[in-house]
Formats: sequence, C-alpha cells, structure tokens
Amino acid sequence: MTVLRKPWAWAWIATIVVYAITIAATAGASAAGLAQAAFTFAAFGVIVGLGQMFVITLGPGNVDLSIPATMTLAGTLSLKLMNGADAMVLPGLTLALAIGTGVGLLNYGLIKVLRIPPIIATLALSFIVQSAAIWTNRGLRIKPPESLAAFSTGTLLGIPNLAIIAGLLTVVAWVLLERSIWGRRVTAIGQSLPAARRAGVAVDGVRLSAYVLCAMLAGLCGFLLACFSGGAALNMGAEYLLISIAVVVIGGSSVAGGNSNVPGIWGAALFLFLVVSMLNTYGFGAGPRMILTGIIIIAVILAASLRGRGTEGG
Amino acid sequence: MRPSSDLIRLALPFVALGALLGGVFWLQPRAMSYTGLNLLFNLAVPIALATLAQMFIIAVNDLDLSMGAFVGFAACVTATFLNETPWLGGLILLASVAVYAALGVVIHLRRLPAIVVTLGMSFVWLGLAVMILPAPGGAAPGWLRTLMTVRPPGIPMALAASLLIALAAHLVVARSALGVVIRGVGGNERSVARAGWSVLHARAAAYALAGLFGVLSGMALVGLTTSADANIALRYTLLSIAGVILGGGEFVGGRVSAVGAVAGALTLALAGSFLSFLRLSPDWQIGAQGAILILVLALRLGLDAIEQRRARA
Amino acid sequence: DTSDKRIALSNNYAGNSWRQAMLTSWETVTRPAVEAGIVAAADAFTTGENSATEQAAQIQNLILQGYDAIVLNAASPTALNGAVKEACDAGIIVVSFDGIVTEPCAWRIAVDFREMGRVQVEYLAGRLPEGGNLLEIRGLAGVFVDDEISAGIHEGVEQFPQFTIAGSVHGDWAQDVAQRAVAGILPSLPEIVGVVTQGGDGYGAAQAFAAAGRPMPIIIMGNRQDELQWWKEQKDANGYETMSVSIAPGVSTLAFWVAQQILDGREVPKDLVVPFLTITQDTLEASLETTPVGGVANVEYTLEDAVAVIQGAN
Amino acid sequence: MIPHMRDMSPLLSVSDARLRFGEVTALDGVSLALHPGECLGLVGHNGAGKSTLVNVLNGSLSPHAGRVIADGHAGRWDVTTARALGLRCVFQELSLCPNLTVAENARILHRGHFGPRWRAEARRLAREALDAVFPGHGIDVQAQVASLALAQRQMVEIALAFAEAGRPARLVILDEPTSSLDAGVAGQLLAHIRRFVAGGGTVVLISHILSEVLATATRIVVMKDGRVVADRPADSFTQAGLVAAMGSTARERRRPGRNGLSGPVTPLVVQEMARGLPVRVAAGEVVGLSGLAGHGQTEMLRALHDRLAPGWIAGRRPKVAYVAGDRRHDGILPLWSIRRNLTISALASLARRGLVDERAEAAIAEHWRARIGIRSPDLGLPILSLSGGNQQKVLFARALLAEAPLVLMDDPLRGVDVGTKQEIYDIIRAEAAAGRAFVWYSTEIEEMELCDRVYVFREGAAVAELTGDRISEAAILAASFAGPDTEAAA
Ligand SMILES: Nc1ncnc2c1ncn2[C@@H]1O[C@H](COP(=O)(O)OP(=O)(O)OP(=O)(O)O)[C@@H](O)[C@H]1O
Ligand SMILES: Nc1ncnc2c1ncn2[C@@H]1O[C@H](COP(=O)(O)OP(=O)(O)OP(=O)(O)O)[C@@H](O)[C@H]1O
Ligand SMILES: [Mg+2]
Ligand SMILES: [Mg+2]
Repeated sequence: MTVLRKPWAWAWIATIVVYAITIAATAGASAAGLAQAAFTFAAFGVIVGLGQMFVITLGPGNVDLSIPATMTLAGTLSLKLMNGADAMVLPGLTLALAIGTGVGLLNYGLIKVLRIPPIIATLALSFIVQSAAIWTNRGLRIKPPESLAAFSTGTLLGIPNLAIIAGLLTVVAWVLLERSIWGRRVTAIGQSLPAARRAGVAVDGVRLSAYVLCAMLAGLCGFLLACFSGGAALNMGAEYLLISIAVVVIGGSSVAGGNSNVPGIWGAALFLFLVVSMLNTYGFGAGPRMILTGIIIIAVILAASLRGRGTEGG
Repeated sequence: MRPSSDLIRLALPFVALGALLGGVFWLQPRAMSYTGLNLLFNLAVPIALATLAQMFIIAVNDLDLSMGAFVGFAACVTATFLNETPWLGGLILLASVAVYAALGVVIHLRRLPAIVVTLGMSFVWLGLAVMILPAPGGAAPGWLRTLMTVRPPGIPMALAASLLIALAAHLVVARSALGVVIRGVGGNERSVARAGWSVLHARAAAYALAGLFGVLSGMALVGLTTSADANIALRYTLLSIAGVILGGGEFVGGRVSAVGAVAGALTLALAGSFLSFLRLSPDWQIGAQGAILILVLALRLGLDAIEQRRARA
Repeated sequence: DTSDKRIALSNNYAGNSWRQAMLTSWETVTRPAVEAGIVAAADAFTTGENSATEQAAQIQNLILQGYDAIVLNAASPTALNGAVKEACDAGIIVVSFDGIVTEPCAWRIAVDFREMGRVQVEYLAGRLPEGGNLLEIRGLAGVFVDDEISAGIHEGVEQFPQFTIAGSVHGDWAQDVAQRAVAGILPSLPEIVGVVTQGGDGYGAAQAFAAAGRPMPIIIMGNRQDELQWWKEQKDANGYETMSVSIAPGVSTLAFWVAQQILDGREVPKDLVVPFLTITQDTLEASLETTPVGGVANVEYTLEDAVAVIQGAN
Repeated sequence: MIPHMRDMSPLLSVSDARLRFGEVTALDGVSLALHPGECLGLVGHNGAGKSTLVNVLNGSLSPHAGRVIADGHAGRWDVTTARALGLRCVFQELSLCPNLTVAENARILHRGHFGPRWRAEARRLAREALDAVFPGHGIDVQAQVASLALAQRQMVEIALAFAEAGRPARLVILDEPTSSLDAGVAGQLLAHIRRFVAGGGTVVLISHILSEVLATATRIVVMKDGRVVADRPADSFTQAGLVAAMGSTARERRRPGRNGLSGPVTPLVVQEMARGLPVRVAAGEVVGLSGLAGHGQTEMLRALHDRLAPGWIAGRRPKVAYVAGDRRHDGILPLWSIRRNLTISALASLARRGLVDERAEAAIAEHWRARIGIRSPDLGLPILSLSGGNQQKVLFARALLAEAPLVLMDDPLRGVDVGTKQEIYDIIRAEAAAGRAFVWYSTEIEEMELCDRVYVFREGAAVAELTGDRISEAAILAASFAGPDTEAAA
C-alpha cells in the first residue's frame, strides 16, 4: 500500500477512525451534520496551517507565533472599517490582508535586521500587535456586514463556503509547494540555508515572502473567523497558535523543515476538531478528555512511524 | 573570530540583565535593597529551573512544548500529594521524571518528532493536573515554604538560589562527561554513536534531567505561591524557550549554556517588572513586553558592532 | 482623609470584552476621583496573559512601588496568596474582586457564582416544567469560576431532576471557542431544550444551533451586547424568551471605593457580596440601550453605593 | 614490504564481501587482508566502493555475503568489536561534533579512557596527539571545532585517530584524509603514517592524489566498480600504471593555448580586499587562488559571492555561481534527490510562469549526468546515496548549469578521482573558451597550472599575482612562504 507510506496518510486514517467512532454514538444519525461542522471549523485551521507550513518549511527554528495576534488585529480592524456596511466588504478584506502583509514584513524585519531568532521575534511582535488590537477599539464587538455573515456561515451544494475557500487555498498552496520554483526555493532553504544561498537562492527574498504569506493567511483567517462568529473578539486567535503548528506537524510535515506536505494539513485539521467532538460526545470531563487527546496525538504519530514514512522523491 | 562571538552570545543576557536592572533601580530606587531584589527576582527561580529543563531538551536538538503544562502538573502534585502524603507525592514526581526519560527513549527509537510528542504530552499533563486539582487549591508543604522564603544573610534568597542552580546545571552540562555526550548528540549524533556511546542513553538522560528540573520548577513555584492550579505555569513553555535562546542557546547543534539560560530567565522575569515601573497605559502594557524583548535582543547587534570594531583594530 | 493615598489595580488579563469594560469603568470612575483629590493616584496594571505567576510578580512590583492599596482581580484564588501575604506584611490593603483570593489578610468582594449557576436551572424549570435535555457550556478548565458555576448548575439539576445534562463542552468563555465546541457535539445530541452557560458564550451557541438547523433552545445569555441584540431580534421576530446573567464589570469600581474606605479608616468586613446582574425579558430593552455596541451590560458604583454595600454587610 | 610479513596472520581480513544498495552494487566480491606493519593504499574511481569497504571493515555495515575475520577469529563484527581491536577510522566526511571543543571531542572519541578528572587529561591527549602528527599545528585544543577551518578540523580528526588513549591504535583507516589539506600539512601526515607503520601499525590510506599513495603505501589495491582489480606492492606501480589500472588514461595537464592575458584587460569583476592585491577576473579567464590552506582564499570567494549573489530578488540570469568546498555544510541539500540538487541553481530558466517544467528539468539533469559522469542508476535517488566524489560532481554540475558568467570554485575537485578530474578540466577549458570566467581555489598546486592567472594568498591577502608561464609550483611555493617582496612578481 503505497498510500500508507505517504507522510500524510496517518492524519487521514486517524480522522476517519475518530469520525466513525463519533457517529457510532448516534448510530449514524449525525454523520452529515458532523462532517459539515468538521469541514467548517477545520477550514480555519487549514488556512493558518498553510501559512505556518511554509514558515516551518524554512528550517529549524522558523515558526510564526504572531498568528493569533494578527488574526485578532485583522478581524478587529476590518470589522471596524466595514462597520456592518455591505459596500465596505472589499476594503475590509483588503485591510485584513494589508495588516497581514505589514505584520509579515515586520516579522522578517526583526529576524533579518535585528537578527532575532524567529520564535522570539514573532512572539515579541505578537504582543505589540495584540496591544494594537486592544488599543483600536478596546474589545468592542462589531457585527460583520449581513452579506458576509451569511456567506461565511453558508454552504454551496452542502459544502460550507469556508471549506471551499480553504480548499481553493489548499490547491494553490500545493501548487506553490510542489510545482513552483518558489516552493523549491523554500524547501531548499529548509534543508540548509547556507547551501541554498551558495546555490544561488535569494534567501532573504524567499524567507520574507514566506513570512508575509503566512501573516496574510492569518489576516484572512481572522477576517473570516470574525465574520463567521459574528464579530471580532480580542481572544479569538488564541486557539490558533497551537492549532496552526499542530496541523502542520501532525499532518506529516517535518518539523526540521525542508520536507512538507499539503494534504496532511486537512487531515490533521479535521482530526483535531473531531477528536474533541468525539470525546465530548462520549461525555468525558475536561481532565480525561485532555489526557485522551494527548494520547491519541502521540498514538497517531507513533503509528505513522511504525509503518515507516516514505521520503518524498523528486 | 568564532570563539569571541560565542563569548558575545554568553555576554548578551548579562548585559541585558544589567541594563534592565539599571533601569529598574533608576525608576524605583527602593528596589535597590535586600527585600527589593528578593521581590524582583524570587518568581524568576521557577522560571530559571524550567528554562534549564528546556535547555536539556534543546541540547539534543529537540523542543519541549509541554514544559509549562508539566511544571503545572508538578506544582499540582506538590500542593496536594506531596503535602498530604509525602511518600506518595515523591513517588508520583519520580514517576513523572521516569516518564520523561521514557519519552526520550521512544522519541529516539521511533525517530519521532519531539515537538509532536511533547505537544501531545502537554495535553496529558494538563489533563492530569486538572484531574488532581479541578479548581485551584492545595497547599505548599511547610518545609518547601520555609525553603523558598528563607532569608540568608547578605544575599537575597532569589539571587543565591539562581546562582546555585546555574552552577549546578553548569557542572552537569559543561563539566561532566554526560553533559559532553548530550551536547555531542546535539552536535553530531552519528559520530557520538560511532565512538561507541549509546545515543539512546544520552537522550534518555537528557530527558530525565529535563523532567527533574521541571519537577524542581513546579516545587519551587508552589513554595512561592503557597498553592497551585492546573493553568499556573502554561506560560513557561514559551518563557523557557525564550530564556534558552536569550541565554545564547541555539535550536539545533547542541549549543547551550546553563549559566546563560539562567541569566536569560532572570532577564525575562525582570523585563515584566521593568514595565510595571514604567506605568504605561494598560492598552500598551502587553505590547511593551514585546518591545522590551526586541530591545534586549537588539543589544546583540550593538555587541556585535563593538566586537567587529575590535577585530578590525 | 485619603488624598495622599495611592491605589493600584492589578489585573491579570485584558483579552476579552468583559475585562476591557472593567478597565474602562475603572478609568471613568477613578479619574474624577483623582482629580477631585479623593485619592492621589489610581493606576491600572495589566499582565499579558492569564497567568498567576506573572501577576504575583506584578504584585511584588506594586509593593516595591509603595502603593497604599492594591485592588486585585486575581488569576487564581490561591496561587497569589504568597504575594498577597507579602503585600499585607508590607502594610498594604488588598481588596480582591471577581477573581478573589483566599488569603485571610485580604478583602473579598465576591459574587456568588454557585448561585449564578443554580438560578439558570431554576429559571429553566419555571419555563419548562416538564424538563428535558440541557447542554452545559463551561469556561476554562481548572479555573475557580468555571468550577463554581458548574457546581451551581449541577446543584440546580439536582434540585430540578426533570432536567438532565445531555452534553457538556468547554467554551473557554469565548464566543468562537464555544461555537466550535457546540458545533462539534451538537450532531450527536438528542433534542436540547436549554443551554446553560457561563457568560460570553451564548451567542456562539446560538450560531451553532442555527448553523446545524436545530430548533433553538432557551439559551441563557451572559449580558454581552451582541447576545442581548440577538435576543432582542429573536424576541421581535418570534417572541423568544430567555434570561441573561453575569457579573457586572463595574464591580472594579466598587472595589476601588471599598479600598478607599478602608484607607480612610472605616471598619469593613473581610467578605462582601455583590449581586450579579440579571437581565430579564422585561428589562432587556432598557439594558440594551445603556450597553455600548459590542460591550457588556454594566453598572458602575459611586462612593455612596459602596458605603451602602459596606453598611449592608455590617 | 618486508617479505616475511605475508606469512604472519592478518590483523583483519574480509573475504568475498558483497553489498548492494538497492540497484547499486557497491561491493561485488571483495577480498582483502590487512597485515601489521603495512600501509595499504586504496584507490579507485568515484563510487568504486572504497568508502563502503571502509564501512564494512569498521563494522558499521555488514556485507550481504562474505565475512570479516579479525585476528583470525570470525565472530561478531560491529563497531564495538572493531574499536576493541584497536581500529580507528577517519571518515571522508568530517565527523567531529562542531559544537564541542577539540578536547571534548577527544573525550567523545576515546570513550573508555578517561577518569573523573577528564578535562585536563583530554586537553593533554589532544595536544599531544596534534603535536605528534602535525608539529607546529597552531590549533587551540580549547577552541570549538566549528571555529576551526576545514583543514584544521581534518587535522584534529586525524590526530585523534592516531592518539594513544589507553588502548593503542593498531589499524587506522584514512578515507581521503588529505583532500582539504595543503601539501605541507599533507606531507606531515604522510611522514607520520610512515613512522606509525614502521612501528608495526597498519594504515589503510584512501586518496585520489596518486603521488601520495605511491610515496607512502607499501601495497596498493585498486578498486573498480565494486571489485578489486589489482593488488600489488606499491613499488611495482608507476603513476601511469596506476591510472591505467583504475581504468583512466593520464593526459597532459597543462592547458594548451593558454590566454596569456597579462596586459590590461577589462575585468568582469574586481574584488578589493582590506590588504594586498585586488583580485581581478576577466571574461573567459580561469583565475587561480593558491597558497597554503586557510589563508583567506575561501573567505575571499565567499565575500565575492555575497557581493554578487542577490539576497532579495533573483533575476532570471544569475550573475555568479558557486561550487562549495565544505559540501556537507554549504553544498548538498540532503533531503532531495540528485536531480533536484542539480537543478536548483537553474530553476529560473527551467520554469514557465513560475512553475517548474519537470520535463525540461529531467532532460537537463540527464544531459549533465552524461556529461560529467555521475554514477547513479536513477537521478531520482537521494543525493546521499552518491559516493563523496560523485556528490562533488553534482555540485560542480550545478554551478555550470546556472549559466552564470562567473563561476567561483572553492576546491571543487575535492575527492574527485583522476579520470573525472581530467574530464572536468576539459569542461572548464571549454566553458572558459566560450566566455565564462572561473575563480578557482585549489589545495593542489598542480591544478594552478591550468589557470590563466594565479593569486597567491598569505594571511588573508593576495600577496602575489602570477600570469602565463610564470605560474609554476616553485613560484607559488616561493610566494606562499616568502616575504612581501614577491608582491612585485606580477
Ligand atoms: N547509502 C547508499 N545508498 C545507495 N547507494 C549507495 C549508498 N552508499 C553508497 N552507495 C553507492 O555505492 C557505490 C560505492 O560508493 P562509495 O561511497 O563506497 O564510493 P567511493 O569509492 O568511496 O567513492 P568516492 O571516491 O567518491 O568517495 C556508489 O555507487 C554509491 O552511489
Ligand atoms: N542518510 C543517508 N542516506 C543514504 N545514504 C547515506 C546517508 N548517509 C550516508 N550515506 C551514504 O553512506 C556512504 C558514506 O557516507 P558518508 O560519507 O557520510 O559516511 P562516512 O562513513 O562518514 O564516510 P565515508 O564516506 O568515508 O564512508 C556514502 O556513500 C553516502 O552516500
Ligand atoms: Mg569515498
Ligand atoms: Mg563516502
């Protein structure tokens, strides 16, 4: 079975198993509803996960911890700008993406100019961005425009609109990573930055673009999440720090960089949502639920290692 | 040129610490006293211990995302079992160190990414802590409370403890054969294995040491706060990583420094205090923490510039 | 005379609208008080994340800065006891509110969270005498308030055995987290007649029910403006009825006056209780009018209110 | 070789060893016996199986067929038993811990030797070992290995292998030990090998520098495609005979019709340095950098590359290409296939609308595989499946593929066999004739004779410029050691 040797296979297998166990609780009655909920909420994890994946691909120590703050600032400010007006949707989206771009530029600026290790640079910047989000409207929740709220909670042919957006982004990310020169360059840097530099890769440009892309996706995710949940909240990104990293690594990308894959992100995002749903469904309390979540995550990664992960040839 | 840039990496946390301390003294001269220093630094002791724990993991090129949850777990055990039935509490804490060693073994044998395993473990430790203490509570064992509030003559407990901890960890990391092998595994695992060492044992030992320091961190924390809750130390995961890096460590390659890590932890703890002396608007108090972190690390640039000028001369 | 006394607010979290409202109330009440020379200073201090250790360090810094009183919203009822004891030993008055501390030397302005949980079930029993399945949305696991409210809810269910709790999820007092958790468990739940909550999570629950196409149960709200707004819309559209209950963020101002009174030499009992703020079908419109868009329903206290509360306790 | 030695029982022998890596047969029935008091020279083309044989001898690979017999006993043979026998290995790829000091590396390498006060002992051991092999080495044993130059690291590793640490070394295997050493230091090593062998020790010396092998070995074994094709006393070989046995033909090295560009040409680039002569390179020129190893040549190449290579935006046509010397550190991309490693520098010209045209990529990779002779059944295999020399060829091909007008080469033929070297010289010549410029640092002085212009480096600066017929081994050596008065040589 060659598919079992794919690095992303185990996230998907785990997802299917957890899904089956969950719907077994209601003898299958909940199958469609659960799948729809899972795809809706996984979409957010996927969007930030894709960005985080490109950053993690850049090699050891590269990770963007400013995702939650960027989501919050983008959500807050764009909703404030739109102020519920349908006509302002485009400016709002533009603002969210612009905020992402700005944060990405600043992140890499700190990494490059001040030579601060990425983990700390992005963490430090995230505090500042979070403060900016507080300062702009002190946590007041502004409703999204009607049309956006309807769109973000709507479905097309039974598929949540958000999942469709995330799906399209996934395809783009896959092409970028697997087929484009830019993806090659990111992957080369992740294996060895000095070697990539000597091979003629413009490492600063490539790294900068990866950080900007990641922050832009965070901005987009914040925008969509704020519309989806009826307004931006100051703590709305908090969960997505762990989720963005977890979907990448559970999805089978190498944490050491240079070897990532896109399909695993969907598998892992669905898995993370479903595992909590499953444990909630079976009525576990907070303590046992967390313990089981942890054990299941480790079991998935262990199962993957027992079957041996194939390396991506090329 | 390289050894002196190593020296710079080592000097950075001390320079930053000095600068921040100067700032604090200037803003609040009252801090310049025995009690003042103790108040400034005593909560840095558990952070320093957690940072050292993280350092052992980073030394073998891994990263522990469960450190905060684990310290919280150790704190909950200390405030409950260790207080009520010391032998049972001791046993649980020992077992948790053994679990850490076992994690090292599994990660090594199955070549698992440590980040994912520890991510999973962070849920496990937090879940266990929530089960032990569903609501905050418990109490510090008396001896621990006494130990953490002792007032040695001349030097505040917080500073004395930090020095002692740094020294002990330095002996393990830099002076002992075990420390060399652990760092060797971080630097070049294959060559350590080819020289006939068991990389498995080395990694297990590094994880066990991390577990040990994590337990000590939890205990020190409870000694200071007098009680525990499950979420008490979640921040320590990021703080400990930042402390190691600030202290001159690197994520890969087995470059770590125990003394630097302790200084890094003290710097981070002090950065928080420095801010509250500045009396910023609450909106920006969080952001200012980020700004301080950036400023402290930017010091490195200044140090580099000095170094380069010296090298050219 | 307290005109030379300095009071500090130590706050452990600023990342949600309730805390922001709390800080705003503090500002609006203390600034005139400082200007009028009632106290010399009333500074607010906030730590970055919800962390007891950081707050303990903050209290120690406030001791060093020589404040005369510290008004405290604590991250943990017990983990700050060490720092609070040090403050008391230094002769500082410590008044805790909302997140209270157990250290005996401190004053406590407490809300009966248990009762807050219990009345929710009582209200539901009045509305639905035949009972049914409830969904419980809890807060953050391992936190005192979560444990208390939940205990109160379970007491209520014991008192009114016609209700059963069919499912329980943790919403971390955040709209989007609650929405995510409810959406995940909902497909596998039987019909739900009521949702008992802890505040800040009612709107998310409503969104999740709407998205799943399930009949809308009675969702107890938590005084957030968007919850009240939604309730009002439902009320106008189909006569939806519910209640809303939470602690008023302005309790920080009560704590301020209590601290001022203690500094002024007044005898104040160590334990004060403030009522939680309840909004009913009848007071909905009035409350909605006074609540800022995107904020939280609030009451701010005057010196007279505080004196009345103290006298009531005596 | 001393005649009676044949009669002594061998220290270590392998018989009929066979080993395959997937489709590649690395060892195809190799038999070999090592006796006390001999220095065995092991030569063969890149990918002949030398390193693999070393790994069989030292117990880190077990052959699929055949066996290893140590001291006459055919028992278990693994890394531990090999060490117990007194076998020491210096690998082709450096294998010290870069984050540890030299002394700490000694502690790691000699595991059972030290007591509780090991730090002083390890310092002494390392110092004595270095003094014994490389007198006047100038290496601080308390320096971190990462802070040492490549050649110094290699010296440390070699010295530690010979060190007396409790158990004496009986058999030392050196896999291309001199590839990054300059002639003087290499000479010290060869002298030490002779002393060691005279004292009854055994050495296996693998090298592509045949003169070294001829001068040092007592017996020479030639490998070809995983087989031993010749096994005779060293004195029965001549250089030409050895090359012939390896399956290549020796050719005249000197460049015919050399560009005697000593007059005022418009340079393509000029690299000014803090001290010494500026380095000028004109189109179509091959500029050599020489002098003792570690005197600033690599730094100069890096600085030039840093200056010319874009950091932020890569244009379609790269201005400069680079062949790394330290291939593990700044050469290969270890997770990738051979093909991707080859084409990374030429992606811009292989892409259409930002996407890689994989057909064109495969075609160009195949072209270069054929042109430069990369030994692998499939370019889709991981780069690490190549032998050291073949990895180096990939890096060389990568730089040529980039179609940059200027190619910087940091000892690019390190570990490349003689036959291939000839082919590469031809390629360089052809490319230079077509207008490309090369800047070529080499530890082998002879290669400088292929250059149009040579800068000799000393203490971080170019101190002499030689052109045309003035390029000779004698002139270079003179400039490497002599005082500043030779600066006028240009
Ligand atoms: N791990 C491996 N996987 C696949 N093939 C391998 C592996 N190791 C070696 N080989 C192949 O085995 C053959 C012999 O390689 P080896 O490293 O022994 O050559 P070598 O004689 O040392 O060459 P060089 O002079 O270039 O160092 C080569 O064709 C090489 O590609
Ligand atoms: N990770 C790997 N995967 C596949 N093959 C590898 C790997 N590492 C090394 N090899 C192969 O093993 C052989 C030896 O590699 P390397 O040079 O790194 O090992 P060594 O034992 O240090 O030195 P030597 O080259 O002298 O054997 C090479 O032919 C290389 O291709
Ligand atoms: Mg070889
Ligand atoms: Mg090799």
